[in-house]
Amino acid sequence: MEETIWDLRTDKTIAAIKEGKRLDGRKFDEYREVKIVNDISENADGSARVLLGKTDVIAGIKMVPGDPYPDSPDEGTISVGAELLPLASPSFESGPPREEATELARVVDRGIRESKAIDFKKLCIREGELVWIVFIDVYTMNHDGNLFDACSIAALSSLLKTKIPKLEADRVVAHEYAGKLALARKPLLSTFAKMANNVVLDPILSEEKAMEARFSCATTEDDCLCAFQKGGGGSFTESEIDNCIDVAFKKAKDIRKLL
Amino acid sequence: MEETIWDLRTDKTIAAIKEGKRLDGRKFDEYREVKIVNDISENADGSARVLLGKTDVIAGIKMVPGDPYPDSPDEGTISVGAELLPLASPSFESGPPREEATELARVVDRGIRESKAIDFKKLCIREGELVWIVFIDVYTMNHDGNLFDACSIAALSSLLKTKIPKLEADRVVAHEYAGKLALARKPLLSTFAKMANNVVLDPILSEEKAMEARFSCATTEDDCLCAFQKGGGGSFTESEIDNCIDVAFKKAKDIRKLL
Amino acid sequence: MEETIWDLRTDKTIAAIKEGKRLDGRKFDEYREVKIVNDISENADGSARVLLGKTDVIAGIKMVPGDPYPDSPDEGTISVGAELLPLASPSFESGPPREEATELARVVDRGIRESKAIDFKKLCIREGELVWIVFIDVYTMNHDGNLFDACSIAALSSLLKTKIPKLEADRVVAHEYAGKLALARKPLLSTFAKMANNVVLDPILSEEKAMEARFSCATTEDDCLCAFQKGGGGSFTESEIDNCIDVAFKKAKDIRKLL
Amino acid sequence: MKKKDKVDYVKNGKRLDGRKVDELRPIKIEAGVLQRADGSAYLEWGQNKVLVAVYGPREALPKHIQNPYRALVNYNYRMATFSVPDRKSPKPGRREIEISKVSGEALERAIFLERFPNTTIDVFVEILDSNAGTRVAALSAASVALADAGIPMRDLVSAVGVGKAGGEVILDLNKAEEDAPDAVDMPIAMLPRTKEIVLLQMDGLFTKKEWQKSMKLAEKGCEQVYEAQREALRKKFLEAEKEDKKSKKAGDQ
Amino acid sequence: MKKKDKVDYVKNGKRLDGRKVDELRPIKIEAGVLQRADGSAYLEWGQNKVLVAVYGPREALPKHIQNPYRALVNYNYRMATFSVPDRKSPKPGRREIEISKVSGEALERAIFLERFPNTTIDVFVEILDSNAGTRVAALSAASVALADAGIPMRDLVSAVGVGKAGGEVILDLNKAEEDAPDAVDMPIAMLPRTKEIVLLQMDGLFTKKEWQKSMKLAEKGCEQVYEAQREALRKKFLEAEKEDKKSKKAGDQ
Amino acid sequence: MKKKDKVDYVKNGKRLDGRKVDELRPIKIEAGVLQRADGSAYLEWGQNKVLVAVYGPREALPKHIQNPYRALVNYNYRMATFSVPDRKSPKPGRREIEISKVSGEALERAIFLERFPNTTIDVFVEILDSNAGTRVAALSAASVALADAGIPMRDLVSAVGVGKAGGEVILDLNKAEEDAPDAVDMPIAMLPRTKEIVLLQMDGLFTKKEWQKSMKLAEKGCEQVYEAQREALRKKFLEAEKEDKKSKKAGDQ
Repeated sequence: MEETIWDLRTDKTIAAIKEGKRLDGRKFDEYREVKIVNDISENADGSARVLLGKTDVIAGIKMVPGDPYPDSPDEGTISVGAELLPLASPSFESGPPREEATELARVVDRGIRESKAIDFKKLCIREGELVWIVFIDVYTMNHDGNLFDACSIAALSSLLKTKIPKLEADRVVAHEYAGKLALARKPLLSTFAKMANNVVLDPILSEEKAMEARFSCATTEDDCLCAFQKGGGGSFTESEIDNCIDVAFKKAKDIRKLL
Repeated sequence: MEETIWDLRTDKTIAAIKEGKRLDGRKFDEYREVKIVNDISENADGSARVLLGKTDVIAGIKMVPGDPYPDSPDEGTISVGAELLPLASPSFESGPPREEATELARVVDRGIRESKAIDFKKLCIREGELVWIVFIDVYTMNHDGNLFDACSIAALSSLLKTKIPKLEADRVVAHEYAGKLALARKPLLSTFAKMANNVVLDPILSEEKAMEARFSCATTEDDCLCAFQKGGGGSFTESEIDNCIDVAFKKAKDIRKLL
Repeated sequence: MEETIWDLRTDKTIAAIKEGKRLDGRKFDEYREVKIVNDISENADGSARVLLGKTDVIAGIKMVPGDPYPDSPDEGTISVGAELLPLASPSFESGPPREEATELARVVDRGIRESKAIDFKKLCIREGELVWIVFIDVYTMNHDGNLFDACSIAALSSLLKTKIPKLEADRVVAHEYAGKLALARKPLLSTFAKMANNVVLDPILSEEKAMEARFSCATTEDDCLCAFQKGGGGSFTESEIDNCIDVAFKKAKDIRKLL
Repeated sequence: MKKKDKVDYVKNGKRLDGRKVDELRPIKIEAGVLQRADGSAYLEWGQNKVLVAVYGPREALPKHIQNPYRALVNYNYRMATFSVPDRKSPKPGRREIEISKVSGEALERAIFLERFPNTTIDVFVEILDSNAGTRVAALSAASVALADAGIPMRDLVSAVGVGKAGGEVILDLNKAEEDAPDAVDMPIAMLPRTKEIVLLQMDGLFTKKEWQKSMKLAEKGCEQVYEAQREALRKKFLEAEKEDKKSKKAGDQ
Repeated sequence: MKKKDKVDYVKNGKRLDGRKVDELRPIKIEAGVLQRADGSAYLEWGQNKVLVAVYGPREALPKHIQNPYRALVNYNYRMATFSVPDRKSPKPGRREIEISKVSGEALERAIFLERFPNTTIDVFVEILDSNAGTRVAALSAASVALADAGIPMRDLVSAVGVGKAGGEVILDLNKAEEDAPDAVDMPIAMLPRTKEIVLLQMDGLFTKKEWQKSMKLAEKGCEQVYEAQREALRKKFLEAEKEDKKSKKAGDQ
Repeated sequence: MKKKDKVDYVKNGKRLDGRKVDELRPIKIEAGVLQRADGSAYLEWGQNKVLVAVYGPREALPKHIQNPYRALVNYNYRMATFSVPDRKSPKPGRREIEISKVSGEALERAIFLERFPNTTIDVFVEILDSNAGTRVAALSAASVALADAGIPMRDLVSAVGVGKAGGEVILDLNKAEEDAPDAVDMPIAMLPRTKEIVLLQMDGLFTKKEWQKSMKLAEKGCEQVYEAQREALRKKFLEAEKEDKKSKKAGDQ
C-alpha cells in the first residue's frame, strides 16, 4: 500500500515539475528552511542537529588519539560514519550499514577531506607515534529527502564547534579541552534531483522517489569545487551540471551564513 | 507439532500450579538434584560439568595474559561467554550468539563480578603492562530449564578449582601452574518463574514455557545481594520479589555446600 | 532447468565411463591441456593464471612483514586464501567464503606447507620481531571442474616467480626487490573422481556433478606424498587409492615440466 | 578515571550535585517530535538525551516469526558513538543487546498485545548524550512514544534508577555516584497505577535492608516520572486539538 | 610514499610517462573470454587489468527484491588482494561498495531494463592489477561484457578518468599523477552517442574553469574508449561468425 | 613449544607413553547421554573428550536446500574455547569448517539417505578436551549417536589416526608425537565390514611404502574402534530393554 501512495505522489510531483512548480511551493533552486542547533551532546567534542525542512539529522565528533598511517607518520586523519537509523523512516531497518549509508558517509567524507578544510599535519601529536583521528558520525533521525546536504551541514557545523581534548599520558582527560579544531575552509554539499528534464535543488522525499538521477557538488567559500557525486539510473547533460555548479556556489554561500 | 505438545504441557503445568503442585513433584521453593563434576577438561585451567536435574551445562576457565584497560592499569578482568549449543535443544540453531545467550553470559558475569569474588588487583602481573584475563565460557549440553542457575553453579565451581598458569617470558607454560585463583566470595544465582500468580524456584523447561515472568537474584554467603535480573513479559509485585530474595539466600546456602 | 541439463549430462557421463570413455575423449588418467601465464599482475610479488582446459584460475602472492607466532619466533609463515568468484559459475554467489572455498584454500595450503617447499626459517627478518608472511590468494575465473589442481598449479607457479620485496625501516618499498623466494620442492596436487566404479584424473565439471567421491593427493618431485584429501559422499577402496597415488606421481611430473 | 580515596556522596542531606537523596535530576519530555514514525518522543533527563521512534503494529516479517495470538515487541536500544566519554564502536555491543531484550519485555505487560496478532511493534531508541541512567530514561521515553503512536496500553511504564553510593541509598544516580567504590545501581520500571514491577536489574553489593529502602525511593521516583510523561502527552494532545481545529477552519488541503 | 617537493607533471607538452595531456594509456579489450558467464570481457588499460562477467537477465532472488517494471542491475566491483601496492584485505571495503553502487547506476541508463521485469542483471568485476583509473576501466569493460551477453542496450557506456596534476588539466591520470599534492581525480562515464553523463565523481580542488577544460578532455577520451569497445565487439562478432560457418560446414555435433 | 633436538619416539618397541606402535589409547564410549537430542554419545579417547548430539531426519529448512531424492547430512564440529592449550576463539575457524565438511561427507556413505527425502540429519559435535585425534574421535562418536537415534545405516563409521613420528609408522598419535619434526598425521575412517574408505586426509612427508604400512595399522585400529562402538550400543540396548520391562511392569504413567 505504501508503494501505491508513493506512485501517486510521484505522478503529482512530476506533473507539478512539468508546470514549473514544486509540491511544497519552492522554486527549483531554493533550499528548505535550515535550522542548526549546536552542542547537543556534552560527551561529544562537537555536535550539531540540523533540520532541513523536516529532514532531521545529527552529527557528533569524537577526537581520539591513535596510530598514524605508516606512509604519513606526521598526519592525523578523519573517519566519517553514517547510520540510516530506523527512527528516520519506516523503510529503514536496523542492522549493518547498507550501500546507501556507505555512499552517504563517503560523500560527506570527501567534501571535507578534499576541500583541505582540516590540515592533517596539525592533527599530529608526536610524529610516527600518535595523531588525532577525528571521528565524524552522522545519524538520520527523520528522512524527508536530501540526507546528503543535511549531513554535510551537520558535519561542518559540528567541526566548527569541535574542541580538542586535553591529553594526559597520551589519554584523553574527560571534559577538559586544550583548544579548538582549526578549519581552513567551509565546504558544503549541494544536491540536485533531475526529473522530467528539470533539475531541482534540495529534493524532498517525494521528489527523490520521482527523480531519475541525482547530482551533488561540494563547494568552498573561495570558489573551489571539491567533490562531485552523481547517482541514480538516469543521466545529466554537461550544461545541466554546469548550471548545478553555479547554483551550488550561490546557495552554499547562504547556508554558510547560518554557521 | 512440537508447538502443540508444549501448549498441552503448558496447560498441565498451569493446572498443577493452581493446585499448589509441580509436574515433577517438587515444592515451589525446591531445587532439582544438583550434580557437580569438576576438572572435566585437562586443557582448561578450571572446569566443571553441572547437572541440574536433566539440565546439563559445562563451564571452562582459561587464564590468558593480556593488556590492562588504560583506566585500570593495575587490574585484570573476567570475560564471560555463553553458547546455547544446538546439542542442548532441537530449537537451538548453531550460529552467532543470540540475545538469549548474551543475556545468559551477562547475568553470569554480573553475579561474579559484582560480588567482588575475584579481586581484580590480584590479577595484575605487571602494572600498566600485563594482567590476567579470566575467560569463563559456559556451554549448554541439555536444556531442561533454568540454564541461568546451572551456568552460575558451573562457573563458580570451575573458578573454585582454577589454577593460575605458570608464565615464562610472559607466555603461559602449558600444563604448569603457579598457584590457585583466590575467591573472596561464592556468589550463586537463584532463578524463579512466575505463573498463575505463583512463583516457583528452579523452573524446568515446561514451566519456562508456561511462565509469564522470570526473576533471578545472585546472593553471597555473607548475606549480600549482588545481582538481579527480571525477564519475560509479565510482572512481579514487590512482595513477590521480597520473598524470592529470602528463598534465594536460603537455597543458595544448600548448593554452596556441594562445591 | 539448469538442474535438468545437469541430470542429463550426468547420465551421459556415467554411460560413457561404463564404456571406458570420457565425454571429452580423454583417457582416464589424462590431464586436460595446461596453460600457464606468469606475472599477470605487476602489483603482485608473484602471480600466475592457469588454464586447465576451460577451468581458469589466478593466483597472486603478496609478501608482507608481520609478527612471528610466539611459539616460533624465528619463522615466517604462509597464508592461503581462496575465493570462488561469481565470475566462474552462475551458481557461485558473491559473499563470504563458503565451506567449499575454505576446503580449497586449506588443501592448497597443506600441499605447499607440508611438502616443506618453503623453509619458514628463511622467512625470518628479525627473530622474535619481524618475519615474512607469504599471502597466497587464489581466485576462480571460470569453473569447468577440478579447481583444486588448477589452483595448486597456479599457487606453485606464482611462488616460483615470487620476488622478495625490499624493506626500508621495516616497510616494503613498492616495486623494488631484494631477491627471489627460494622453493625447496615443487609440490603439486592431483585430483581424481570416482563414478560407476571407475576413477578418473582431472574431472571436468560434468564429471564432478556425476562423481560419488573425490580424492586428491599432493606429491613432490622426490617421490614424497605430502597431502591427501578425500571428499564427497562415496568411498574408495585401498587399492583405488594405491593406484591414484601411482598416477599422481607420474602425471605431476609432466606438469612440473611446464613450470 | 582513578577512583577517589574518600568522598562524601551525601553531606548535610545534599549530594555532590546539590540534590537531595530522593531527588531526580530535571526531566523534560516531548511527544511527537518525528514526522515519519508512527509515534515518537524526545527526553532530556539531566545530561541524558534520548530520541525514540515507534512503528506499528505492522506485519511481522519474515512471516515465520509471527505470533498468531499477539503482537511482538521489538526494542532496539542504541548509543550514538559520541554519546559516551570514550567513543563507542558503531557496532551494537552486548550491553545494548541485553538492555534491548529486558526493556522490550518490560513494555509487553503495558501493551494490549493480544489485540494485534501477527504484528510487530518496533521501538527504536537512540541515546544522544549520557550520564548514568540511560536505560530507564529510554524506557520512560519509549512508553510516551507508544502512547503517541496511539497503541492501546494498560498504563505507561515509568522507570528510574536507584542505588547506593558512599553507603547512602539514593535516587537517580549520576555518573559520579555510579563510579563510587561501593556503588549499587538498580534500574527499575513499574506500571505506576498497580506498582507492578516490569523491569528490575541490579549490580553491586546490597543488603536486604538497603534493597527495601531503595524500593521506597524507586516508587517515589517513578511517580514523578509518570507525572512528566503524562504532562508530555497532555501537551501533545492539546496541540493536536489546536491543529485539528485550525485545519477544520482552513478546510482540507 | 613521501610526496616529492617539486615535480613538473607536464614538461614541453609531455607528461612523466611521455604521454601528451590528452593522451590515453594503451587500451586492449577482448570480449567473450569466459565460458560459463553469459557475457564477459577482459581489459588492459595501462597497467590496469580487469576481468568482467555478466549473468542475466535472470530471475531476481529473493522474490521480494523483484521489480515488476524492470530489471535490476547488480554491479560487483572487487579488487584482488594482490592488485594494489599494499595487500588489500579480502573483505569488500567501503570504497568497493560505493564504486559498485555508482557504477551499477551508471549502466542502468544504457540498458533497456523495462524489457526484463522481475529479473536481475549481475555484473561481476575483478581487478587483477591496478594503477589509477580502475573504476572507469571496469565500467568500460562491463558494457562490452553486457553487449557480449546479448543484452539490448541504447549505447555502450564509455568511461575515462580526467583531472589535474601540477596545475595541468590532463586526461587519464596514472598513479604518480594521482599522487600529486594538488591532484584532482574526476572519473566520468558517458553514453558516447548522446554525450549523456551517467557517472560523475570528483575529488580535489578544481576551479570551474578547470572543470570545463577537463570536460573537453573527457569527451575526447570517451570517444577513444568507445572506439576500442566497438573494435572488441566487432572482433568477437567476426569470430563468432567464423565459428558459426565452421560448425555449419561440420554439421551440428 | 620448542621442538626437541633428538627424541626416540619408539624405543624397545615402546612409545613415549608406553604404548606399542599398534596400540590405541584407551577408548570409552557411552550412547544416549543427552535427553533432548534424538541420539547422542559421549566418548573419551585418551585425553580427548567429545559429546555428540544427533537430530533428525527432520525437515530441511529453508525449503530451497531440500533434496527430493535424499536426506542431507549437516555435520558441525566445534571445539570449546578451553579444550586446547591456547584458548580458542569462540568463532568457528577454518579448520573446524573443513573438518565439518569432510566428516559429514564421510557419514553419507553409511546412512540410507535415500529413504528420507527432503530432510536433514544434523550432527552436532563439541570437543571438551583434546590431545590429537579429535576429528576421528568425533566421527567415531557421531556414528554411535546416529545409531542411538535409530537412523538406518549400512554400517558404523570407525575412524582412527595413523602416521609417523621419529621415522616410525605408528597408530593413534598423541600430541607429543604429532609435534615430532618429521610427523605425519593421517586421519582415516572406514566402514569396517567392507573396508570402504570414507574419510582420508594426510599431512606431512610420507613415502608410498610408509603409507602402505600405515594402512595396515589403520585397518587394525578401526577394528578396535568398531568393537568399542558396538559395545556402547549393546550396553545402551540392554539398558533400554531393562527400562522397557520395568515400565511395562509399572504400567504406563
